[in-house]
Amino acid sequence: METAHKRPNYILIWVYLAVLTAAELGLAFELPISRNWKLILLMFLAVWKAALVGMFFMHLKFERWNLRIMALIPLPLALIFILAGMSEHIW
Amino acid sequence: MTHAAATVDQMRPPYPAERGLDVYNTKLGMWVFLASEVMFFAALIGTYVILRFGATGEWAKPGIVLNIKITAFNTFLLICSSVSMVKAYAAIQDGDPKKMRFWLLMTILGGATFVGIQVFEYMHLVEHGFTPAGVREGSELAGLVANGTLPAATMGLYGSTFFTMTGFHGFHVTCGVISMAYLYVTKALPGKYSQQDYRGIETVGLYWHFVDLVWIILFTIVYLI
Amino acid sequence: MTTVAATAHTAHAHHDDRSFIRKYIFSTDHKIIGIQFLFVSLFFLLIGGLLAMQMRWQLAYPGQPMPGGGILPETMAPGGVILPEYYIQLVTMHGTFMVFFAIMPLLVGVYANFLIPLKIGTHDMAFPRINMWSFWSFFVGGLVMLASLFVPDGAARAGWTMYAPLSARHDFSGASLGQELWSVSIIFVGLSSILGSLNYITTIINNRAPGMTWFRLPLSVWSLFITAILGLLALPVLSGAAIMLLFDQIIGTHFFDPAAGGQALLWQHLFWFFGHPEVYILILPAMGMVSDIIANGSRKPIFGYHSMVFAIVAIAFLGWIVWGHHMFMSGMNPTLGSSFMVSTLVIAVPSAVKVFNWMGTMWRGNIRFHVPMLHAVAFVAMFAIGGLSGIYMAATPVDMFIHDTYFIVAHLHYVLFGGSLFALFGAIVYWYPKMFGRMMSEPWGKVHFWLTFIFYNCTFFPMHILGMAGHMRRIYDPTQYTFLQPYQPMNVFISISAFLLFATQLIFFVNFWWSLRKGARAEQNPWHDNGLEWSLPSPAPHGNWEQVPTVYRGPYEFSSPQVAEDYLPQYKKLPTDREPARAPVAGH
Amino acid sequence: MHWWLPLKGSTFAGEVDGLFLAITIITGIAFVVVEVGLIWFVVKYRQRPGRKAFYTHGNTRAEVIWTTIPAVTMVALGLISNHYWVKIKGRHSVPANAYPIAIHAKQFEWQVTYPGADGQLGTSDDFTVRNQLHVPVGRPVVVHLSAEDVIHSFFVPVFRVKQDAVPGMQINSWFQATVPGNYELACAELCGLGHYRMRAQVFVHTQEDYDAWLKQAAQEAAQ
Repeated sequence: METAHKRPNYILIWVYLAVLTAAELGLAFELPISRNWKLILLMFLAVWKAALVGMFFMHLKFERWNLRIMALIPLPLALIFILAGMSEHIW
Repeated sequence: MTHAAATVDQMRPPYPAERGLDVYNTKLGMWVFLASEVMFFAALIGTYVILRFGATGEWAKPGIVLNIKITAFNTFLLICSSVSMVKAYAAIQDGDPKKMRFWLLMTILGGATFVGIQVFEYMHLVEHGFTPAGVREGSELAGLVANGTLPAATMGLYGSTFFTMTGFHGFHVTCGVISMAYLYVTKALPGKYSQQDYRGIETVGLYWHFVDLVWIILFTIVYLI
Repeated sequence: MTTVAATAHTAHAHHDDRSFIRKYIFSTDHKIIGIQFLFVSLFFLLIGGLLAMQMRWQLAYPGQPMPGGGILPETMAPGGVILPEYYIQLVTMHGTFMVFFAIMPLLVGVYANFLIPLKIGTHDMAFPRINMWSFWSFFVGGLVMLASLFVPDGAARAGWTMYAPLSARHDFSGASLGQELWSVSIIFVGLSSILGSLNYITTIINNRAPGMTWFRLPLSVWSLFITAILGLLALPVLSGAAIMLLFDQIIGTHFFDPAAGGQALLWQHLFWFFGHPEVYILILPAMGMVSDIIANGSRKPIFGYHSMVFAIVAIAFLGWIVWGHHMFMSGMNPTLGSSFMVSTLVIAVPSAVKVFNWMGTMWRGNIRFHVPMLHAVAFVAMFAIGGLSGIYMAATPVDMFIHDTYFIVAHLHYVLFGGSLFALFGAIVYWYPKMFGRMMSEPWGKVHFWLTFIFYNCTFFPMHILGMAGHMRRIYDPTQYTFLQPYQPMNVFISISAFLLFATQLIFFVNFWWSLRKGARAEQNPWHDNGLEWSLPSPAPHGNWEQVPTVYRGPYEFSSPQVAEDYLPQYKKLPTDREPARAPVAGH
Repeated sequence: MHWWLPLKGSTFAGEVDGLFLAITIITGIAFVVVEVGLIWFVVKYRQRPGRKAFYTHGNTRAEVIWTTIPAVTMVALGLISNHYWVKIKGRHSVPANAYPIAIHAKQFEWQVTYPGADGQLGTSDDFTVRNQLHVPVGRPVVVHLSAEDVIHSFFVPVFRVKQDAVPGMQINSWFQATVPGNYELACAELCGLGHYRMRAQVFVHTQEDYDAWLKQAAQEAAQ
C-alpha cells in the first residue's frame, strides 16, 4: 500500500476546502450573475471540493485502479437515473 | 511507510489466498458499502433534483427559509472534523497513538457538535413553520407565503426534500459519531491500534470522509442553489 | 426456529464448543445462515403459494364461497366469498412474498451464503457477524410483512409495485397500517440485501483459495458475484424509495402526491430503477447454478465458459438502462421509450447466448438424468419461453396492447417459476447432501418434477392466450367484462391446474422433511462433481477446511482425457500440475 | 373464444397485429430451435454405459454466430418497432385534424367530456357523460387523458390502445376507429378496490349517427 508515496499536506487541503466554501457563499449571495451561471459554477465548486475529499482524505489518489473503480461505478448509474427522471419534463 | 513488512499480517488478506484487491477485508468492505451508500443518496438527491426540475412553479430562493450563516459554520465544522480524522490516521501511521487519540476525540466532538447544531436548526425551522409537510398554517413562514415572498406551490416539496435529505445525512453523521466513540473507548483507549494495525481508524475514516463529501454536495444544492 | 435447530443438530456430526444459541440461532457460520434462510424462505414460498390459490379460486369461481374460506374473518371473505379489497391484498402480498421473501432469499440468501465460501475455498464469509445481521434483518422484515396480513384494515393493496399515489395516500387505497408496514418491511429487506451483498463481494474478491483465479470460478460464483453487485447498488434505491413512501404515508411529505406538486411517475422511476436489476437478481443466480448442474449432468465442460461470464457481465451492465420498459404506457417521454426499447431488445442477446451455450454443453454429452439435471433442463426450456415472450413486450407498439394483461403474468411466471424456481428445486436437491448429509428421495423427486412440469405449463401457458384477448391483470372478477366472458372456461382450467400444481409441491415439502431424518446418508461427492465443496465431508463441518485446498484447474473438467473417470476435481493434483503462484504478499 | 388477437377495431390494429405476428414468427423459430434441440440432445446423448462425453470447451465460431444472429435480429426488430411507436405515440404523432375528447379518470369511473357542436374542447357547449365513450368511425380521435386521484389506464382492446392516466399530467392519446359497433373500455392499472368494475362502454358510430347522438346527448346534458 504505502509505496512510499509522499503524504499530502492535509492542512493545505483544509485551507482549500475552507476557501472554496467561502467562494461558494460569495458566489451564491453576492455575485451579480445569471442564475444558470451560478448553478454551473456552484456545481463545479461542489464537485471540486468533493473530489478533494475523495482524492486526499479518502486517499483514492494513492489507491490502485481496481479499488477506484469500485468507488466510481455507482456515479454513472446515479447520473443516468437523474437524467432519465428529468427528461420527463423536457417534452 | 518504512516498516512495510511488519504491517503485513494485519493489513493484508490472510496469507494463502488468491490475489484480491491487495487491501484488507474491512477496508474493501467499507468501500463496497460506500458504493451502496452512493446509490442511497442518489435516490434521495435524484428525487430532489427531479422534483425541483419538474416543479410547476418557482422554488423558494436560497437564504429565506434556511439560515445560511449557521449552516456555513456547520459545513466548516464538518470539514474540520474531516481534517482531524485524517490527522488521526496520519498520527497512527507514524506510530503515535497519543496524537491519534487526540485527533480522534476532536473528530468525535466536531461530529457531535454538527449534529447538535443541526438539531437546533431543525427546532428553529419547525418553530417558524417549516415542516416536512410544508409550511404550517398560521406560522411566521405562512405570512411570507401569503405576501408572495415564498412560492406557495412548491413549499410542500421543499419541506419534504429538505428534511429527508438533511435528515438522513444527519442520521449518517450520528452513526459515524457513535461508531467512532465506540472505537475510541474499546480500541483507541486500550491501545489496540498501532503502526502495524490501524484498520479500524482507516475504515471509520473512510466512512467519515464520505459523510463529509455528501454534505459538501448537499450544502451546495440545498442551501445555495 | 426450533425445527431448524433440531434438524441441523442431527446433521452436524462435527464437534465444536459453541453454545446452542451461538451455533444454530445467532450463528455466524455461513452454512447455518444459509440453512436459516432456506427454512424461512421456504415457509414464505408456501405462504405466497397459498395466497395465489385464493386468487385462482376467485378468478375461476367469482363470488362463490371458497372451500375452507369460512375461517377467514369477515373483513376478508365473509362466508368464504372473497371481497374485492381482500383480492387486491392477495395480489399485492403474493407478489411481495414471492419476490422479496421467497425467490430472492432462496437464490441469494441461501445459495450465496452456502456456496460462495465452499466454492471459492475459504473458512467463512469476510464478515460473519454482518452476515448474521443480514439474516436477522430479513427475518424481521418477513415478520413485519406477515404481520401486516393480520392488521385490522388489511395488508397493503397497491400491487407489489406499490404505484403511487395509490400507495401513498390512505384515502385512495383504503388501507393504512398495512401500507406502512409494507414500507417498513421493505426497508429491512433492503438493509438485509445490502449487508449480504457487501459480504459476498468482499469475500469473492479477497478470500479465494490459492489457484482460484477469476476464470477458474464456477459460473454459480460468477453469477452470485454479479448479482451481489446488482443487489448492492439497486437495493439502496428501493430502500430510499420505501423511506420516502413511508414519509408520504406517515408524516405528510409530498414526494409522490401530485395534488401537492409531487410526481406520480417518480415512484415508478425509482421503483423500476431498482426493479429491473432486481429482475436479474432473481434470475442470474439461477442461471449460474443451472450451468453447474448442466455441466455435471452432461459430463462435459461448460460450452463457452468465457462467453458465459461475459454474458452475465453484459446482462448486469445493460440491466441498469432498461428499467423504462416497465413504463412504456405510463406517460413517460416517448423518446425515452424508444431508447429503452432498443436497450431492452439488446439485452435479449446475452440471454440467447446463455441458452445456446447450455445446449452446446449438452451436445455430445453423456447425459445423466438425476433430479437436479431434470430441473436444469426444464429451466432452459422454460426460461427460453419466458425470454422469448419478453420480446413481445419489449416491442413498444405490441406492448401497447399486452401491457398489464395476462400476457405479462404469463411471461413473468415463465421466468420466475419456470426459470428461477425450477433452478431452485434443482439446486436444493443438488446441494442437499452437503447441507444436511443426506440425499433426497430420487423417485419422489422425479414424480415431483414431472407433475410440476406438466401442471406448471397447464397453469401458465394458457395465460398467454388470455393476454392476447386483452384480459387485464389484477382484476377481481373478469366476468364483469363481456369480452372476457367467453374466456371463463380457460380461467377455470388454469385454476384447476394451479391447484394441482400447488398440491404437487406438497410432495416436495414432504420429501424435503422426510429426507432430513430418513434420507440415505450422503457420500462425500454423490454427484461426482468438481467443485471444492465436494472435497469436504457431507455435511460440511464448521469452518469448512482445516487447511484450504489448492486449486489446479477450472470447475468443469468433466470427461477430461487426462483421467480415467469422467470428472476431475478442481482440488485434485495431477503429476503434471504445478503449484499455483502464491499471491505476492508484501511490498508489491 | 379466439385463440388469436381480438377484432381489429382501429387503424393501429393492423400494425400492432402485424408486428405481433412478426415477433411470433421470429420467436417461433427460436422456440422450435431451442425446444426441439433440447429434446433431440436429451434423447440422443442420454447416458449409455461405456461412453464418454466429447471433451470440448467451446467453439469461438459458434459463439460469434449465435451472438450475431440474435443481435442483428433484435436491432432490426427495434428499428421496425420504433417506426410504428413514433407513429402511434411519438411526440408529434397526433394528427392535426383529430377530434378531441377529454377523459377524466377517477375512482372508479370514466368521465368523458365531448366538445359539443363546435368541435372544440374548453368551450361552453362541452358536456360530460359518465362511462360512455362515443366516437365517430374513420376519423382520428385524440383523447386528453387526466386523472383525479390515482393512476388509471385507458384500455380499449379492440383499438389496441392503452395509455395510463396519471394525476398531475395531461396525456394525449389518439386512435382512429374503423369498425362501427359496441365495445368495452377497461381500466388496466390497479387503481383500488373497484378497479375490476371501472368499465365503460365504447360506441363507434358512423359520422351521421355520431352527429345525431351528439346533438341528443348535448340536449340531455343541458337539461
